[in-house]
Amino acid sequence: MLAEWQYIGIFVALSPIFPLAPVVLNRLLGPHRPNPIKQQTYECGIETVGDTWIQFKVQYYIYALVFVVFDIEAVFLFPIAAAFGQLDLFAIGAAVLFIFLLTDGLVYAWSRGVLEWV
Amino acid sequence: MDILDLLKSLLSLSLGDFIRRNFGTGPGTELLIDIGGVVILSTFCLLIVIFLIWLTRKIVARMQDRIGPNRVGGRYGLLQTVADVMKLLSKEVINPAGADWVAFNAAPLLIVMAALLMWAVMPFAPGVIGVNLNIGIFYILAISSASVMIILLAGWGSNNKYALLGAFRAVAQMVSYEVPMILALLVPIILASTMSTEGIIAAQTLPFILFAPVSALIFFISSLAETGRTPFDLLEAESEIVAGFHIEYSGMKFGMFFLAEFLNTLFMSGLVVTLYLGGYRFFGLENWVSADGYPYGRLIGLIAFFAKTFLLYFIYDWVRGTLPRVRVDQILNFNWKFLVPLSLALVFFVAIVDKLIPTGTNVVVRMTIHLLLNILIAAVALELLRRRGRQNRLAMSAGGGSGGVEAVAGHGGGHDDHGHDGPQPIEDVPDVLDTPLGVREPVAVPAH
Amino acid sequence: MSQQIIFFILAAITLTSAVVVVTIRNLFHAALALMVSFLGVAGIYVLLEAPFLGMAQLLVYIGAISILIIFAIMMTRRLMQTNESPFNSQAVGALVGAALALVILFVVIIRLYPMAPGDGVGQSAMAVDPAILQSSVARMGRSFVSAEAYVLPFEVASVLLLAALVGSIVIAWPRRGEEDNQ
Amino acid sequence: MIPLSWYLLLSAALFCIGLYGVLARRNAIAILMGVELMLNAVNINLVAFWRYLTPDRSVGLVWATFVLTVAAAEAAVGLALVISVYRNRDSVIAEELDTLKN
Repeated sequence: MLAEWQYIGIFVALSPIFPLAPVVLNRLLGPHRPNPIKQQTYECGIETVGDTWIQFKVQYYIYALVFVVFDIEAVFLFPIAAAFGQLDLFAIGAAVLFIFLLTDGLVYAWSRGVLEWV
Repeated sequence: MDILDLLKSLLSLSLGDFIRRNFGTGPGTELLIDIGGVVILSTFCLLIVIFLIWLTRKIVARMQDRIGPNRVGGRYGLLQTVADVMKLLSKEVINPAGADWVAFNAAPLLIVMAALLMWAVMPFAPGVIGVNLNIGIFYILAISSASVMIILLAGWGSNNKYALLGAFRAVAQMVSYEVPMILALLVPIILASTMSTEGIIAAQTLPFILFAPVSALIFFISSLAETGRTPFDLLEAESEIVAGFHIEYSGMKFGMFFLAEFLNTLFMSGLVVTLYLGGYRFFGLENWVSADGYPYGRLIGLIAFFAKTFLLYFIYDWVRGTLPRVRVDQILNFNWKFLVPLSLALVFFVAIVDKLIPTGTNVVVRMTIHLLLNILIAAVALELLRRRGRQNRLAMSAGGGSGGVEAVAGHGGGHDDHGHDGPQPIEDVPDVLDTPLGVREPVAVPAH
Repeated sequence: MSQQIIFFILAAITLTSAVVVVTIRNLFHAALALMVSFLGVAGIYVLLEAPFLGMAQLLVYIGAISILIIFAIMMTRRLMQTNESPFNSQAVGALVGAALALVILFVVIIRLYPMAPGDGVGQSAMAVDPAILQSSVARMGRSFVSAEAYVLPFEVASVLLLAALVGSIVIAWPRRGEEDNQ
Repeated sequence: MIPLSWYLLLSAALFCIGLYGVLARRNAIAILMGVELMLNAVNINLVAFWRYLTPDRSVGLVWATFVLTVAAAEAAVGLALVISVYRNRDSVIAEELDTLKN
């Protein structure tokens, strides 16, 4: 098992080189004369007003929230799907009940109108 | 060491076996083969992108009645991308004022790393795969979900309102479309009873697209959104938020985002081929082993895989050249109110029906049952959609109606909220402070 | 030997970034360090031959929980730019308490389990057939849904998730007219 | 060839760092991060014991997955609380949220 993951480990260790090489090459080949005007934040030609780190709608949080729930669901359902051939009907019923309960969550979110983009 | 042996091994894509034959088997040799495999795979991925960019520009240009690249490198402009790379290399690297140095510089590296790492489990031909993990699909899912985080990193690090806005849209969109993607992926795993990519190909005596066309379609649509391509290219909508999360990047750092996008698109084409179109399978020819023990069939498998993958890639480009960009509310509503319920229902019924088919049933019979089930689900879904659309149209023409009765479940708008002139059940004022630009999402329909 | 080196690298990554998480003032950087720490833990899982859990760690923590954390940081951003200390008044006591707990745990662990690598029980991972480890994911999936194993906790987990989803929406979603008083 | 105790020590250290974060940080989000570190430490223990004592059964993996679930649910509700409290009280400093005290 570890022999397989050795490949992934080497991949993780080596893969930064491939994006790093062109970026470093760019830094070496390209000019480098920074000045304050050049480094200004780009905003359609007008000067930046205010802080960038403005606040955002709670909507984004809700989407991430629903996603978290379905992500966990994936962690449970993928092993079950991988063992699908060895399962009996009771087991499928349990998995289906699991999906059904999560669907309830989606239905609730829908009926509360939180999935509505404003 | 034998030159003929080496050449035959090269031609039959079994260089690893050649090394093992000549240098013996041991942990050192395996390490060497692994490192070589990583380098070859990564280099191949980076080089093919150069070709992909040229290909996309040519295809999209032809669809838009243009010629596309036609100067650099002969009349087909073959060297256009190389020239572009040269140009990017000679650009100045700008670190915008007030940027978060760590996040700003880590993001372009990490996004390419994530795009490369996914290729580790892509089966190119029998035995030609980085590593055949027994949780291959889950691995792909994990890596691709990490790339959402990287985009957020880039948007935050840039210290730019457009970048942050683009990153937020990107995250909302990618996070949303990951749900139907996860659920659609469950179907081939259920059918094959394994998560390994090679195992799924081995299970496809008939391609899974015949078993699960709806799952394939859902996966295709959500992969469009995951890679941020038209019609879901809101995250870099040039006409609205300038360029999205990578607006402040210049030179090769920008190039890295570009590279990752193309790499991901090709990967998604390859994944669709692997999951639904039989991968490298080509009528059994891919397993052909010559009399002297060289598996030349691998070359056939490789050609079959890339033929299918580029066909899929052409479809991605076709979509890109044809469809306009959709609005952000349409994207999210389409996902949460159509794709997710549909894929939930699909997994629900596929799991039950597949279990009810007795084991040992002829594969064609099994395929037919699944196909009928898929057609039934698709028909019901389309009928519901049609009714919903009609209600919305009626509500719109009545003027200021409140959207009519819901056809599927719950309440709230349909796929199109124009009808909601009256008070909504839950009205919400965006949770924002006064900012000069305002962070409400623009809802203009793009010009192109 | 090489496994030990990898273990030390992963442990160093995990612990260093964990220390950064609890000490750094910039909350965004704390979240980034937290992600690095999670990555280190995922590596530890892979080293323990539970790669499925490592990938689940990546999927859930990096892909989902980190996004929640960063969104929350973003939404409460206005207060982050103070120059106040990131620690509260009981920081010194907390440090002493945590250090004490660490010492006690270390003593207990060292007393109970052998420290030196070797072949005995607890000195190296139990030798099992690789096929058993390969099939551990499928076995896990089976025990989630089999009546004599964990089907009840499995359904309870689903109810927990449902409750978390509904509860979070109730808590976070602004009630009508609430913004007006802000 | 790694002894079990090394994993346990790593987990103990991670747990205590998380504990310190929970006890010492002012910001509620930072406190939640500390809790996540502690839950991770627990999971390392579970998986290490699974691998060293019962690799042929699935008990350790299953419960580690449940801990993952609980961690996600905790983070979701906790951060929702933080956002809600911030909206109502304009503060995410845990010490200042003492309405019940008076």
